[in-house]
Amino acid sequence: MHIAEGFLPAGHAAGWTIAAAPFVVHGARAVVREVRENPGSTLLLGAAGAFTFVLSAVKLPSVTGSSSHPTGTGPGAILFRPPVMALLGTVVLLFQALLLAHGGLTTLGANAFAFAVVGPWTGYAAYRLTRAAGAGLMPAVFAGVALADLATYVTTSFQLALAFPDAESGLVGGLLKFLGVFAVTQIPLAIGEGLLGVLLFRVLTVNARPELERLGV
Amino acid sequence: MSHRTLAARGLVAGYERGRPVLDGATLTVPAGRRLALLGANGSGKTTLLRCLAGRLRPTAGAVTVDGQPVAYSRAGLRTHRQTVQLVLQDPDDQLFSASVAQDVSFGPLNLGLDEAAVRARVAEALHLLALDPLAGRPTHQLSYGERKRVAIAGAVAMRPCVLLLDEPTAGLDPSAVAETLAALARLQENDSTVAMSTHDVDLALRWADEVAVVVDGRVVQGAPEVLLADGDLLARARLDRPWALGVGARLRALGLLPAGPLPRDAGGLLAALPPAPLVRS
Amino acid sequence: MSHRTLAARGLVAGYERGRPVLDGATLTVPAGRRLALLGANGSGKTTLLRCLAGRLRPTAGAVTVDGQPVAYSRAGLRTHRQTVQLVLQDPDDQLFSASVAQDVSFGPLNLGLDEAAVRARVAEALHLLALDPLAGRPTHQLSYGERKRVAIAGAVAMRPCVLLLDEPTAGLDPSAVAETLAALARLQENDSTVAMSTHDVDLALRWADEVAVVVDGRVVQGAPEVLLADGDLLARARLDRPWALGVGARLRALGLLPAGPLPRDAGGLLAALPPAPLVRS
Amino acid sequence: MTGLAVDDAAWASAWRRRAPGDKMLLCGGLVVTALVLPAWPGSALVGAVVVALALGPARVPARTFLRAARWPAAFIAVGAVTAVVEVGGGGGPGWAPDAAARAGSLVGHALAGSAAVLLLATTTPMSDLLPALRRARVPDAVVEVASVVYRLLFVLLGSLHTIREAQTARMGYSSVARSYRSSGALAAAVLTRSWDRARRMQEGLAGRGMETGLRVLPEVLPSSWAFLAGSVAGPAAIVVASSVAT
Repeated sequence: MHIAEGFLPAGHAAGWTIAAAPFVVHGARAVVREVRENPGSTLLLGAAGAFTFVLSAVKLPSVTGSSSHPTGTGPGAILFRPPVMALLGTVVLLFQALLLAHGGLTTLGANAFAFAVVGPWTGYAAYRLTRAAGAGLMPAVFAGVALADLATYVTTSFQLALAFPDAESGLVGGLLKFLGVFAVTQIPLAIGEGLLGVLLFRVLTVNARPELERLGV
Repeated sequence: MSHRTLAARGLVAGYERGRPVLDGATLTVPAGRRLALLGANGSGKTTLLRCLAGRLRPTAGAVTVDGQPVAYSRAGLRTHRQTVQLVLQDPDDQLFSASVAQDVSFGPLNLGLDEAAVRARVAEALHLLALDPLAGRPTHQLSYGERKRVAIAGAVAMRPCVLLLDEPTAGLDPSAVAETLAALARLQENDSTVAMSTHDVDLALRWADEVAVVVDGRVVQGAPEVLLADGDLLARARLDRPWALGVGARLRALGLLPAGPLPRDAGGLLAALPPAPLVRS
Repeated sequence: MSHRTLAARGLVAGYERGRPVLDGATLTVPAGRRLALLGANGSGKTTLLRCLAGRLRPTAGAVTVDGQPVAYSRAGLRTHRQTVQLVLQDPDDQLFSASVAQDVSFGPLNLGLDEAAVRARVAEALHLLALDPLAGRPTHQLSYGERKRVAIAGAVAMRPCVLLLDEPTAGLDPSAVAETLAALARLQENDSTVAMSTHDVDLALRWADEVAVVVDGRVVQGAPEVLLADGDLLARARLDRPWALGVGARLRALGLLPAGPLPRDAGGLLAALPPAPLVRS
Repeated sequence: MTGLAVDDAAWASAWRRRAPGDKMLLCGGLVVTALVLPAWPGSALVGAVVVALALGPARVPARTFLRAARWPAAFIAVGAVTAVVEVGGGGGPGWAPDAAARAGSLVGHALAGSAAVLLLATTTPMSDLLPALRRARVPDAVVEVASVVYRLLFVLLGSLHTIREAQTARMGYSSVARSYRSSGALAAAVLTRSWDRARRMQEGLAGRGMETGLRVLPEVLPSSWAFLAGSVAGPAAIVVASSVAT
């Protein structure tokens, strides 16, 4: 769930935009550098962004019968690294806001912080740590993708709790409420997205080994 | 698996800028006969095939198999998909596994068959499409024509009663067209009814038992030599007249062709014409 | 912009499983004449076109323009790309921009032209391809045939002396083929030499001034009515004989066609045949 | 069609030929007005004006507008209820004392703001908005990557739909386990297609002289003084009306 336009108070919307900005600017610098060294990478980066958008349109099969969509940023974080994903994720969020009415423009900063910064960094960290702990590629991909999804929604819950603390119990109560609604329900979906990530990488290791090697996976 | 009659009655489907692509389309794919579905690009051939295959639910009208309307429930669609398979034009959007045999095994595995049965189906499908030597090859190393045949094999492995093909010969060179047509003939003998869409009127004339022309959202169905000689219909459908009918009619008027149906291709015409006089040396 | 002669001498290029796809290919695209490059899928037509366009550097042999070999330096390639443009088969490999006019403007902008000049080139290219009404439309809403013509317009806006097209008619219906051929005729009049690859021998016969058949890594070039009647060559190249040549030869032997070159299509054949006798009522 | 309804509406909108800057000013003004004014009557007025503009002069199909609004509406409903439920204190969850007023305010601001963004989205194609980023000093490389995303999006969505349809026809989604396997293969197929596409496009564009960037000539969409005046006057009138009413 993306935070809808107008849902956050103006101060919060501005604050999260400022918080996300350095990461997105850092990502933009990385992209500019990459494109300057190799002009053709504009197309590869565009393809990566389009893939992230399209991946979030894949229906995640769920055991309960209902279905939901993946965040799509976990595999991207592993394949293209978090700095690039900070930028691509923000571009994708802008597209989702304007092509699908998911999210908004004043809330773009808040959504970018959750989806394009915290999600990819957490996922990538989980992926690296799991690998460093000696696990194989697949467990690491599972951890990375599932945690990227979960961290995104924990962050969204935190953002909402900060904006709407509980009348009685304040921030902690608010956090519990929003976690209960937006993050706990997300746990099965995070596991689902992790599984999808594993299945995706399993096919890639067979079909696209040279690309994976080039990307250093 | 046995030949079945697939039909559509009064289909309305596929809105585009407020107007339905199909607007009362009625046609029959008669059991065991070869039907060619003709129409210009954008005429609605693909929409019609997707309706027939149960992939697109028409907003009005019905699709029937041996007279029974398709039920758009989970179970009904499941049954329909085992009866009717559709292969779309672009093989790259239908192949998603690493190797040929793996891709072909996708459908049978999903049917819950055991391993031996799956292997048998894969072998059968590859054999019918003359793809046996390619079984272990990665799909992305194949030529376009080979990939098209692998996509067909994937549908054939489901053992459909009716196999629908969208432009199976588009983009293929003559030898690949010949291979594909030979494979379709084997499928027909193997009790799958085969229908294909095409905008190649010459191919339709020489291949089909019946043709169905999609024009203005509706379908006109009949014998190839009749419909494909109907200049008015062809003009409305933005199609050409097959050369063999035009040339054949003139040669018949000139008294050069025997009575009976006109030849449908160059081979037939040359066989029907009087032999060339011996050259005096 | 003016007609130029593009040629290749002894090209070796495009290794596939250890063997070169082209192995001593020599051909000439004569200034101002229509050349059809014929060959089965996988014969090396596309590799040859990519060499001619300077996209692929041959491991041996040379590509020349009016006798001058192409220099594979940055500047040399820049010059060559202004002279020779190639349009590949799949339009989605070339259209990267959201709207038609924007996409066509890409090439001229890269030439460093000012805005007014770019707009003039875009308008000219769209006009030559009869795409004016689509200028403001989004690329992703166009039909396949329209996208193919936009891809050609993108190359035409570079004002190439030689325009190479890989299978420009593949997958198009008869009316779209006619529109594309009409556009190519306008380009030819507008002083671009046009060559296309195809495996449609009937099209090659009726369109081309010369044909070049790619077979076994080499090229055989000559007059359409000669090469396309050479059964041995066609068999090696896995191509069919155009029906018009087979049928025409028989009709000539039967004394039904006047002297001179054989008709190249159904219209020509019907015009050359004696009129049908009047039916007695 | 593989198109996205909002995008189709934008290309077909009666405001398609209006300058993107004009529309951004109007919609931006409406978003800010919706946020800063009290929900009643400020946001309500904004909402009414947006819907009237979209369905009236901009001629956005009502069905497209309403269907697109369902997504933000669902989030807003769930979010607003969660925000005004009280979990502290004894006796389990209950409504906060001023729940109705707070929820109303939240829903009003968010729905009006979302509608104003949707007005921009359904009247202005992405490709008209991206050049504005360039003027906002976003680096060219980033704008170009975004424009490639926009183009490839539709190509890849087309592949996604066709592959999923082919998988469905071959029973690829007949159980949860099969659905997962099919979805993984689907994602991988789309990713490898995107790489192939990018590689082939690179060659195609190099052939058209690509050296440093993907510059194209944007359309000339002249600004209208009347529209600009309306864009300033409209939100101003809402501010005045709202302050008179309260």
